[in-house]
Amino acid sequence: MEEKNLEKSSNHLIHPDPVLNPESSGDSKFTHEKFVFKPAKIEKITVESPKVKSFYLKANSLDLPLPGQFLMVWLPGAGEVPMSVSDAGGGSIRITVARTGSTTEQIHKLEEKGTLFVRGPFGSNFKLDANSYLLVGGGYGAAPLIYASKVLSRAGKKGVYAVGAEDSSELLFTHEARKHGLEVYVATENGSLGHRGLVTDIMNDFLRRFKFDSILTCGPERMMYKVLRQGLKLGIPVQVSLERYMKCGFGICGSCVLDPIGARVCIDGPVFDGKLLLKTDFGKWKRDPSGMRVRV
Amino acid sequence: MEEKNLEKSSNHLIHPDPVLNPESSGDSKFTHEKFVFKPAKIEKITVESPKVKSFYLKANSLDLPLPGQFLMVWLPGAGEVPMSVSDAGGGSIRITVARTGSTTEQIHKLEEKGTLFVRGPFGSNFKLDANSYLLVGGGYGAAPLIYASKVLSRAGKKGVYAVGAEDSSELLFTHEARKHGLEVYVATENGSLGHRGLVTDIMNDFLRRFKFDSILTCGPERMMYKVLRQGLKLGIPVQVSLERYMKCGFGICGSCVLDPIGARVCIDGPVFDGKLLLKTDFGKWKRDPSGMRVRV
Amino acid sequence: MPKLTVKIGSLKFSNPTELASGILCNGALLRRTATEGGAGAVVTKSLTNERREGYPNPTIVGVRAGLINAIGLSNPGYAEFLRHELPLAREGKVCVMVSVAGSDVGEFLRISSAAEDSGADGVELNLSCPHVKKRGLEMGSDPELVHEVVKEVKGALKIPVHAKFGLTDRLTDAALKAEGAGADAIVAINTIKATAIDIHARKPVLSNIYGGLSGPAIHSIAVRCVYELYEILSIPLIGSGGVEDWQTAVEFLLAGARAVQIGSAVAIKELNVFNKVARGIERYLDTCGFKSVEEIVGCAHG
Amino acid sequence: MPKLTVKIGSLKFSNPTELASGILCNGALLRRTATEGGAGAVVTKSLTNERREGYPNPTIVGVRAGLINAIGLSNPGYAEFLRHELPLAREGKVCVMVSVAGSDVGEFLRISSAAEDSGADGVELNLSCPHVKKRGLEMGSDPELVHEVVKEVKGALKIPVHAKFGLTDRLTDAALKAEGAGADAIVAINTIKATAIDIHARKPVLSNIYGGLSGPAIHSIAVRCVYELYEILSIPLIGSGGVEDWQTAVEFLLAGARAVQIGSAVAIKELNVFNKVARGIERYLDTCGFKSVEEIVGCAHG
Ligand SMILES: Cc1cc2nc3c(=O)[nH]c(=O)nc-3n(C[C@H](O)[C@H](O)[C@H](O)COP(=O)(O)OP(=O)(O)OC[C@H]3O[C@@H](n4cnc5c(N)ncnc54)[C@H](O)[C@@H]3O)c2cc1C
Ligand SMILES: Cc1cc2nc3c(=O)[nH]c(=O)nc-3n(C[C@H](O)[C@H](O)[C@H](O)COP(=O)(O)OP(=O)(O)OC[C@H]3O[C@@H](n4cnc5c(N)ncnc54)[C@H](O)[C@@H]3O)c2cc1C
Ligand SMILES: Cc1cc2nc3c(=O)[nH]c(=O)nc-3n(C[C@H](O)[C@H](O)[C@H](O)COP(=O)(O)O)c2cc1C
Ligand SMILES: Cc1cc2nc3c(=O)[nH]c(=O)nc-3n(C[C@H](O)[C@H](O)[C@H](O)COP(=O)(O)O)c2cc1C
Ligand code: FES
Ligand code: FES
Repeated sequence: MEEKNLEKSSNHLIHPDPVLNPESSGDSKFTHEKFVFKPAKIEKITVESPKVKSFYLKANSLDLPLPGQFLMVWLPGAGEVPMSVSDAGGGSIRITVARTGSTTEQIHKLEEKGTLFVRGPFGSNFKLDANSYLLVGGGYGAAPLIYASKVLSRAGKKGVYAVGAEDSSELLFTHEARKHGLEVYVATENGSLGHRGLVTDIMNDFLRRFKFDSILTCGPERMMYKVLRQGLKLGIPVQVSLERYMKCGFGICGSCVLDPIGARVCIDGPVFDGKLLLKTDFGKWKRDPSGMRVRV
Repeated sequence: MEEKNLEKSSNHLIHPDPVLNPESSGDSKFTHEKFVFKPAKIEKITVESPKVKSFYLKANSLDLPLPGQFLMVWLPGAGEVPMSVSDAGGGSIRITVARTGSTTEQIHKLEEKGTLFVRGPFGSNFKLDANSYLLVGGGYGAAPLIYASKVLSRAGKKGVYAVGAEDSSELLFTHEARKHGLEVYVATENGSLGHRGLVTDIMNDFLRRFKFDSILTCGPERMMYKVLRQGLKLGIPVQVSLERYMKCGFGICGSCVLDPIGARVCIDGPVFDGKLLLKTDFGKWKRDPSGMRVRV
Repeated sequence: MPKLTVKIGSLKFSNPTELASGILCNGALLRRTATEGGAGAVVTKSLTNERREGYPNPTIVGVRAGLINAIGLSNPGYAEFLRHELPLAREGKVCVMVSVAGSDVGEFLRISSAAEDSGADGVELNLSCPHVKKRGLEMGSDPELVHEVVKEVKGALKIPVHAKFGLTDRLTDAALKAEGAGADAIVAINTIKATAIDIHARKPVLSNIYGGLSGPAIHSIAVRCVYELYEILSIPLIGSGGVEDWQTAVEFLLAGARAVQIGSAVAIKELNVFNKVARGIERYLDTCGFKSVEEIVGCAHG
Repeated sequence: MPKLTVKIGSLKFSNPTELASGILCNGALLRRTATEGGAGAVVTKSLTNERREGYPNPTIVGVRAGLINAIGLSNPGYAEFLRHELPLAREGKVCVMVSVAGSDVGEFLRISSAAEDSGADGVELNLSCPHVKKRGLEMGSDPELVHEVVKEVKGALKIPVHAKFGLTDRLTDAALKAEGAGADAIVAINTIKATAIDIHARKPVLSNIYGGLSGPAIHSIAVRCVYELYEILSIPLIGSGGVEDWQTAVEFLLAGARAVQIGSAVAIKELNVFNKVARGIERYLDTCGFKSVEEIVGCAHG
């Protein structure tokens, strides 16, 4: 893929349906309205693991997010952070939040009927037009994958859902993936469930046993790097959902840049075609809030 | 009519068709865009009289004006003045300009292919739902009436077109009125054609000979005052198109106020129900550009 | 239902919406804005000693999310206005503030006193017209001059005195000076100096070239000014700039305004925009469990 | 076809569109803005001596016809930026201006000199950030300080020096001083200080409360500034504020700008907005019978 054509080619990843995604054509992607926060009542909270909670948000005034897209989520007084959509439909959007620091800790303290402030959905989405899928998740990276698995299963497609975590209590959405008709494989670092070790260890296993047309992955960058390598070795296209520090979330500030091609993870991504990523610092360098390059 | 309900009642005069007149309901009348001038190429100029020329403007981007509505017409360097629409359709709008001072003199100097800058259409329009009409015009007041006569004739309605002027050379649109199937009567002050005297002199004549459901009038205010009196005496509703000094043309500045009811000629008018006008300074007082009350 | 009346010093506005100065500039329309439009208070056109025709047309033009006007303070002179228009305006039965645009202390004083004698509920000193020389921003951006004008007028009047400022570097200084000199309220902000050029005519649209930008475009700048002033002043604030609906009004209240002026929205909405905004504020207060407008004034701070 | 290149002093922009400072703030994106977006020149994020993280999120929010940002001049420090980002930016093969936000003359001088040494085509002195203390508007509204900064930097550099101003009462004075001190061009204007309050959260949205308003909302104010500056200056002007399409760009050119910056529109349009604007200007010139951009610069005057 020519770097010159990035703008166009990244649009491939955006849902071409103009009803679902009016930004996909024409020269106005957004209006200023889109960058205003909307209050979203928390309808339900589910505890997914000791560190992870899901929040079901009433968000009728937002566009329907596609699997892979994210919201910018603001809790007044606590900060604003990007969060993938882990399910959506019926006027409700689910986000799945791992407690990793100050902002997410405050979010975890919220109760049902509380309010979060959101804008979006932003970013590119998983292309779901192949037939058989391997979904490889690590940690809260399971969030966008489980939404993708729902859409896949509704379209009658088959897949394998492989997740890893430290401990079995932290494995996310295995139940829901089964409900969606996917085969589920797990790996835990402490061996409390499934394979003892990393989810990437068992990947070659499935890759030998099943025939996949497409791999989707989301999780720690080093994990995804391995998934990408293994997938491409077998000639299977891999879609990778990346994470970067985001100030704006809609393509203006540049803080989420993917070097050296200058892709913006918030708008050209977060879902990228894996081949493109091989030409980048993916897996090696990212940037801190000042824009300083730091090791992944 | 209660003055309290002026806003609502004046809407009666606005065309109720939401397609033709999207402003007629809801709470946004206009967007800021509507107050931006649009260039309008002069497609054709016709000389209507020694002092009056008509300009056919290519104005595809404007809403279709209704009879009685006006444009604000700007000639850079020369000023901006309100002008009634004297015909409209097929992407073209005609205005008919009397040379009365500095701005209109500059407009008269323009040639075909020249450009005027216009915004609008603004204001209320003639209600055309009666059956038989008397149109009484004086001077360039004929402009909105001749547009009304076209719409009336297309609707198969009958009418009389009565105009007055100093000299026969200044009688406007008599030919066009006949083409529209109206009976035409004229009065000239110097007796060069038709009745010698004022058009209001011969009004009683028609009023006796024909049965009118509705009278429309536009011209010098003193003339319209007489028309209104005579019409109402016979119980015929009269619609009067008023003229006032206008700074904005869209209802914000207040310079076109009709005292003491506080109607704005630019937006509640220029076409008013005659009965309402009897409760006002109509025919007696108007305001100069400073807002000072001056005799009509 | 929550209480919509607000007190601006000794004045009571029947709801927090006030017609901004220069809009609908005569007595009959001021009355109508109150009775039919639902304004909680009205401000007159800014008055001067002498009759002014203002600038020739075009005097007002639309831009993205705003209007630019250079009406040029047209008015029939204060004496004529106070005689013929003020009585009509007062029939609206809401507070009528007379706006004064002097070019020196004497002119402010003369017109303000005359306004009081004619029955005005208060005066609003226009220290901020951005497109008229000597009557405008130069004044509001000179804190010493502000102090002098407000002090003199306050000294001579019994009715409340509001000082209206535009956007200047020294807004907070000037407002502090106005407060120190006894101003009863601060109105912020007037229009911001701007120019529109027609790309087909290749000329400025307004005959005066420069005018004042109003409407939604300036709203967040005005909210900022009110927010800043609320941090340092104790007298009531009135927000002006870009109120078109109850949401933009509530934003001003949360920033610290006790009332909001509505100007440009009169061109965009029906005259009952005042009513609509007031009803919207009422619903908002009700939904959020507040009992009066006053409870949310300045709520966004600290 | 009409000529789109413009000369800003000794610099040649391949078309009159320039990426505004702080947008797409690193080397790879600057390059991409040139190669893929079609910008005729680019300006880097404003650099400071030390690495700055900027303010915590939210740092940017949408409002009617605009954005308010309080990014807080985040940058990895000038040395790091010049080493890693500038070379990438230069691959774009258009002029790269390095923006400098010093807090005193020394800091301006150090960073500007380093920028020259690292191959910048010019520097843009940011005398106008409205939401960062000591690096902002206070500076641009102090004509004497402006004079000193520009003079020192000019004295030390061979590459052109542009001075970027915000909206201040003393804009014309300050710009005259900058010209007097040898500035090669004036950029007007930076964002205008503003605040957005969320009426549901009842809190300011930005963590810093105050930010800078950009986008169409400020366009007519920026056009006014350029128009005013064109009347008194002889050096080239670059318009900044609310350019989203060729029409708004042409308005700036007619007002007196030789080039326009595009910032916020990058959030609204595709990256090729630069290309679109340039092509639109070209069509406009062609239709009106002009042979170059330069022919219409300042055309709306006189
Ligand atoms: C596209 C995308 C999708 C994501 N999806 C999810 C998800 O579904 N579930 C989930 O749990 N996490 C997700 N994340 C990661 C999540 O945004 C961070 O874990 C979170 O911001 C950490 O905030 P904190 O304050 O709790 O932690 P800390 O690491 O303590 O953060 C410190 C400060 O940095 C800010 N910050 C940290 N990371 C980011 C960032 N990437 N962008 C902007 N600000 C940041 C925080 O607000 C805080 O102010 C996603 C990130 C991206 C980029
Ligand atoms: C609703 C309406 C419809 C009209 N329709 C027509 C029409 O169809 N044909 C026609 O010839 N005339 C019409 N007029 C009258 C026309 O606007 C004036 O005759 C014209 O403005 C005179 O301008 P002038 O400079 O030529 O004359 P002058 O009388 O010398 O005008 C002097 C100055 O006043 C300004 N001016 C004068 N009258 C007005 C006004 N009413 N509003 C704003 N500015 C004004 C002029 O621009 C000029 O700057 C209409 C007026 C109104 C209010
Ligand atoms: C047409 C017009 C005329 C105005 N005249 C005056 C005036 O005479 N005195 C004054 O203090 N402000 C005047 N203003 C400013 C308004 O009172 C108000 O402060 C400003 O328009 C911002 O509010 P808005 O955005 O609601 O219009 C005028 C504004 C407009 C649009
Ligand atoms: C997110 C953002 C960051 C900015 N950062 C800077 C900066 O670092 N230095 C600077 O001089 N201007 C900065 N600006 C101002 C822009 O360069 C530009 O002058 C302003 O946004 C007006 O142009 P626009 O309306 O096209 O955005 C920033 C603007 C935005 C929106
Ligand atoms: S987060 Fe600002 S460009 Fe991506
Ligand atoms: S002309 Fe301004 S209100 Fe009618």
